[in-house]
Amino acid sequence: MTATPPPSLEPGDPRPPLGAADLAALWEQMLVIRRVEELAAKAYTERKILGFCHLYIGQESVAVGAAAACEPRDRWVTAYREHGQALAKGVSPRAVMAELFGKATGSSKGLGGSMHIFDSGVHFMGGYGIVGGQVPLGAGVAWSLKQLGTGAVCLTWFGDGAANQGAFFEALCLAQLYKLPVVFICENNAYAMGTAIERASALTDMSQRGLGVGMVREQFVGFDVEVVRQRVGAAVDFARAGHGPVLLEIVTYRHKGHSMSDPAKYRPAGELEEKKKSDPVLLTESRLRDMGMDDAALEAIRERVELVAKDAYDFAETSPVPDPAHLYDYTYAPARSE
Amino acid sequence: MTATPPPSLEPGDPRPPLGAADLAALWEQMLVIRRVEELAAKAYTERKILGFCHLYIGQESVAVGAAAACEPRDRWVTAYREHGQALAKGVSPRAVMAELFGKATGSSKGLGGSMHIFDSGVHFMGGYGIVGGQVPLGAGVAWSLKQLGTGAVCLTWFGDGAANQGAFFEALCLAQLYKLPVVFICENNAYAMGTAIERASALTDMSQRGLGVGMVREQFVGFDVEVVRQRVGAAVDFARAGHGPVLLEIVTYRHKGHSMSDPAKYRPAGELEEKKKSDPVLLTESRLRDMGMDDAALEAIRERVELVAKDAYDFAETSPVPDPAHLYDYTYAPARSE
Amino acid sequence: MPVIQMREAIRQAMAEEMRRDPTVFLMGEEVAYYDGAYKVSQGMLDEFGPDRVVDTPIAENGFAGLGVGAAMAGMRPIIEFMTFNFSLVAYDQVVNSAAKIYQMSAGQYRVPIVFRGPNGYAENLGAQHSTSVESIYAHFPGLKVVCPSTPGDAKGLLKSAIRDDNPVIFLESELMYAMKGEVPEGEHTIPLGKADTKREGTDLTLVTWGKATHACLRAADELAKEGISAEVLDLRSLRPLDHDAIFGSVAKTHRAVVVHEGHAFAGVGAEISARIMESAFDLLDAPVLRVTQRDVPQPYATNLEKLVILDTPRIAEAARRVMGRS
Amino acid sequence: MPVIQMREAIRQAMAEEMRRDPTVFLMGEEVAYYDGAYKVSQGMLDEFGPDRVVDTPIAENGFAGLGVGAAMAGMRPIIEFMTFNFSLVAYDQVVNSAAKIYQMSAGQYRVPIVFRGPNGYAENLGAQHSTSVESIYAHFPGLKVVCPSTPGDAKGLLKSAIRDDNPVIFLESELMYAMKGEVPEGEHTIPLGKADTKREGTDLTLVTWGKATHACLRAADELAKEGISAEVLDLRSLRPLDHDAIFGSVAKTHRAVVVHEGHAFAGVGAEISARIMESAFDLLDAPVLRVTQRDVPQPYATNLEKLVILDTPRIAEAARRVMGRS
Ligand SMILES: Cc1ncc(C[n+]2csc(CCOP(=O)(O)OP(=O)(O)O)c2C)c(N)n1
Ligand SMILES: Cc1ncc(C[n+]2csc(CCOP(=O)(O)OP(=O)(O)O)c2C)c(N)n1
Ligand SMILES: [Mg+2]
Ligand SMILES: [Mg+2]
Repeated sequence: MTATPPPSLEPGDPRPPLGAADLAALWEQMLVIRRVEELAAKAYTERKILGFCHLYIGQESVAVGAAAACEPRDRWVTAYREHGQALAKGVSPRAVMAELFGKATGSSKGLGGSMHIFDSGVHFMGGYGIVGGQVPLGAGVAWSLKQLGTGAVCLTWFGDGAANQGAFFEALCLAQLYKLPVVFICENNAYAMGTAIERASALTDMSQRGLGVGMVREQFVGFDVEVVRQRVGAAVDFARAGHGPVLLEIVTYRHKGHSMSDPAKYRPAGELEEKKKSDPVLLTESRLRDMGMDDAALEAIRERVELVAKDAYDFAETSPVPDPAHLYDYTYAPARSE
Repeated sequence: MTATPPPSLEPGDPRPPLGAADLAALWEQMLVIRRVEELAAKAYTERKILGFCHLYIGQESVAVGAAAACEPRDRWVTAYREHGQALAKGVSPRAVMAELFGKATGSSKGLGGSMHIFDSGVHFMGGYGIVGGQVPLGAGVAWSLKQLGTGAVCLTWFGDGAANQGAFFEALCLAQLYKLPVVFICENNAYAMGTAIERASALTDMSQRGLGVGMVREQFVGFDVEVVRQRVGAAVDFARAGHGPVLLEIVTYRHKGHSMSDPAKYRPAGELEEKKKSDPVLLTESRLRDMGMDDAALEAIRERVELVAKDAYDFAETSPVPDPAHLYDYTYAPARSE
Repeated sequence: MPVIQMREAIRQAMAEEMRRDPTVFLMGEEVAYYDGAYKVSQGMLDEFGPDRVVDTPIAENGFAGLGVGAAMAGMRPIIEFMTFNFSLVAYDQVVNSAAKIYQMSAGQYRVPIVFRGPNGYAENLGAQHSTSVESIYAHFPGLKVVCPSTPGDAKGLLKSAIRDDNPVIFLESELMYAMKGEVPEGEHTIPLGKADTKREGTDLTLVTWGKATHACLRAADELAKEGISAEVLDLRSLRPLDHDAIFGSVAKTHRAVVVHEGHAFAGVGAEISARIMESAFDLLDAPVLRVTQRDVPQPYATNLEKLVILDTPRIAEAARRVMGRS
Repeated sequence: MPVIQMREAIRQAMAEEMRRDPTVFLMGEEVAYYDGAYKVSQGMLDEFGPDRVVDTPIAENGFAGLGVGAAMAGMRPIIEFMTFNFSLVAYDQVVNSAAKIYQMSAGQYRVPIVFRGPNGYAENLGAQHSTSVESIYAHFPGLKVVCPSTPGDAKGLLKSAIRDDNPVIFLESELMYAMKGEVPEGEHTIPLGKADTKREGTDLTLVTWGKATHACLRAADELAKEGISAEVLDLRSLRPLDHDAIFGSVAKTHRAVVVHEGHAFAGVGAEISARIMESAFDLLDAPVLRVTQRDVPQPYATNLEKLVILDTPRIAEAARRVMGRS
């Protein structure tokens, strides 16, 4: 690591382009996220899911494109709007939905809920609820990945709102100083709760926060899952090569309110409709059509997705609640030998 | 404030240049700081001053030049290495020294000590001991100055080490968003305790932190008190004009260890000697000679300074310790009417 | 007297003080354009404008510190934490700046600031959104800590807090914002540091504050059916603590249970228990017991959460124990 | 047995564990090139290199969180706070990340991390550098809190803390780094959660921890001259708390004084007092009293500071009071 790292990411696509089947697989993943969340929204209105529930609908291309750019050994750390990332990283729809239902079969056995999905099996290292608080964790994960010589990279996710937090800034400082293999992904979905990004920050390209610490950075629009795969790919390659961290800002948009209880009245009239024109699911669908996929093929995928989502819902619904006998088991880890 | 603020500070000197008498006055202020601190160092070794004691020697041009650029109504908020700022802002040498001695006549009645000098009479709003913690306070002072229509500016001081703190970053974000009349001054004295700036930060021009939030910024070398007066003057004018905050990084060097207990072994051999060639006191002295001041005139000033410093020391030494009867008086402010 | 919601009472207190004193302003996340995450500040932006009802970025340590600086420089900020869970990132500014500046400056700078927002658990929010913070703030001299249980108290205490020249931590509750109660119109202040007997009783004292007051009142109803007369003492302020009221009640009843949300370990309940022992030991007919949240991070699932939080049966049970009835 | 300084004992514990387990590393401000602000880590950089003895920028919240993430991903960080005063800016990462991740992940991720450094006041450091933090950490389930009083205990407890799979807050003291004591060479562990009777006695129990243990021992000497036999129970761990040891001692002596640095209000001392009342009320011959720092921010001037901090006469005086001798 004595050579000076390149001052910016390689332009273009570092990976061979996707064929139709590959792209269809990404489309299917996006659809799974969307349908699982739509069912979650339904369950929420039925009071089967409680507490806070932040939907990812509209942003699916970001998580799915990023996952396509990563390897299974890569770690992800993220915030509370993480159903999409969890599913993209490989957490099963059943485990996600059961967690939302607060069931013993959930990814966190019903202890975590929507905001705290964890699955060590696929290196999904958590959803977190303190805005920005997860960003130093991601740097720390990357610290160990580097020291342990794993060759893995940590993707650390957060929102545009989180880019005003001291924890975020300190994590950037540390990651850049120690040249950690971490890709910071700021999903700029235009709002932090009801606050439009322009009202929260003088500078609204959050990737420029990287300039202040000398970090390689890039901003791009992320409705196209292929673009996300390319640019996250470039960033992940950079970090994996030992050049140090990268800060990406990916412009996206959330179609729903901040959480299930937010009617999102702060949106200017017409904005949502306008943004829906770049709905990532539709965008990729039309790309697939352009590539020659026909209605039947698309419909087959849709049906498969429907089954998966429905199965997750049924699984969650019929699973048992956590056994109170274990209430005290998760405060302290017992010694390994025990 | 609808007009876009200028993208950078006016170059050059916004004020009429200083005549010899004016410059001699600044030299005298620098000398006062140096001599007061030298006596403080002596008192420290005699255990008349206790706790932490961080000397400013070598950095005098920064505080004095900044003070020369400010108006009396301007507020200053700073860290624990603040004897120099306190004296430059107008806190009396007696009150400073008595505070160091922990005497009832000190600027904080002996409650604060070296790190917590306050003098509301000259708007010196405190030395603070949590690195970076004072930076949001400075933004807040500026908030009130703006809302109350005072026309005053807040200078908020901190070190190069503090520029890694989340509190600092959040203060920048807020100040820039609200266009507050605050000038952030990062004194880069090459070290944070024993850590050279290159070992603490990937990017060592801390003014560039401003790029990450869209703030007007500038770095310059501050051994020359006239340069400091000019550039801080430009920044203060900018903030006072309502254009918003400015982040300055002023390169300087401390001649002593971090605190009285630090032998500063971490310095590369010869560095201190090299840096002493830009000792601000000597630099200005030779400028004064160039301007025609003779030995006698300089000596007269030196003698006056000596008296002032010695007087402060004697005053501190002979002042009474705080009266224990008031121990509980400073935990809560009583109601105004009481 | 008008009957209004807790959120309206809090809003009334803020709005009245802002009309009365142009240096008072409200700052926090979503307080302005969004009308408050819990609609506490609804309509205030319209009345007072964006310089006095101020939305912030998500930078709690920054804007808490900004508030302290603003207070030093002549204004009287009300800083809203969307919830007090998020005050943990601002902990340094509250403890090291707000609480200590008056002392460090030997009285030259006052810090008239209120930090307010909902405290403690709401429902199904999991471990990071269910923290009760009273003990971590009340621990420190220099801070005042207030926690109202009714809309009327909330208004009266908040007006006093805003007028106080010291930093005040004002603890509300998401689950109580819709609670209704009588609230005097216009001027109505309650001094900080005065407890209120919410129910008189003779057999034992339930010492409590905030939302737990209502669980205590329900427990007292239940106990009454069993012939146990419980006094419910709502402390309202935790710092300063109304020592005399606690002592007075225990001197009458000779038995006490301290009831609060949040964790027991080194909580304010422990303080009260220790103080009763220190000053009223000889008056006690039974040990003072505590009823609090269980000692685990808050779980999300409803069935577990219900086991963790305070409930009326546990309070009644503790009361029976100090009465020797179980 | 070798007699060494407290700082050496702590260093020994760290170095031995780092030799034993390559995933253990030390990170903090000035721990490497500067050899530690208080020379605790002297020489460790030379032995272990800059990847395992790591200097940080001044970004406590960042590197505390970095440590937690590193712990989740398979290493065992020791995070040094130069002093625990500065941990207040990292409070969120300790309380909301370190303490809760094991629970939020339902046991999938362990957080084997030690946060260590000096706690409490030293001398003439003023209000912002004199905070005792035990109660604000021990309040929260998920954290363990340890505070040794001797070099031997420090080594044994720190080795256990490093091997523990949970976050441990390890509280040292600037004023004790030079204190000498016997320290076993090599393997020497003391289980967390076990108190130690530092002096046996029959008339009353002084319950204490950390530096205050020595003030208690001095007070016990003084009391002995007056015919009062004081037992000094050094808790060593505050969480888990050795309830049995406290109960056992009080069952013997029937009287107790809790003595600690830091503030009384909702302190760990209040917890102990409340617990003694809850479980040993009938055994008590006198109320449990507390002796702590006075309830004011720490003043700089020596004469005031001396009035504020714990001292032996105040301990002895409280002991006499519970003995009915004053
Ligand atoms: C420290 C902290 N402050 C405030 C909140 C409340 N809160 C939850 S989400 C949110 C908005 C975050 O916006 P952004 O980072 O853009 O993420 P998005 O929700 O848009 O995905 C806020 C203010 C919190 N959870 N943590
Ligand atoms: C939050 C916090 N962390 C650590 C410290 C200990 N500390 C005191 S001064 C200092 C170095 C600060 O360096 P810099 O900001 O460059 O200021 P300088 O001392 O050079 O003026 C450190 C680490 C502290 N006081 N506060
Ligand atoms: Mg957002
Ligand atoms: Mg420095």
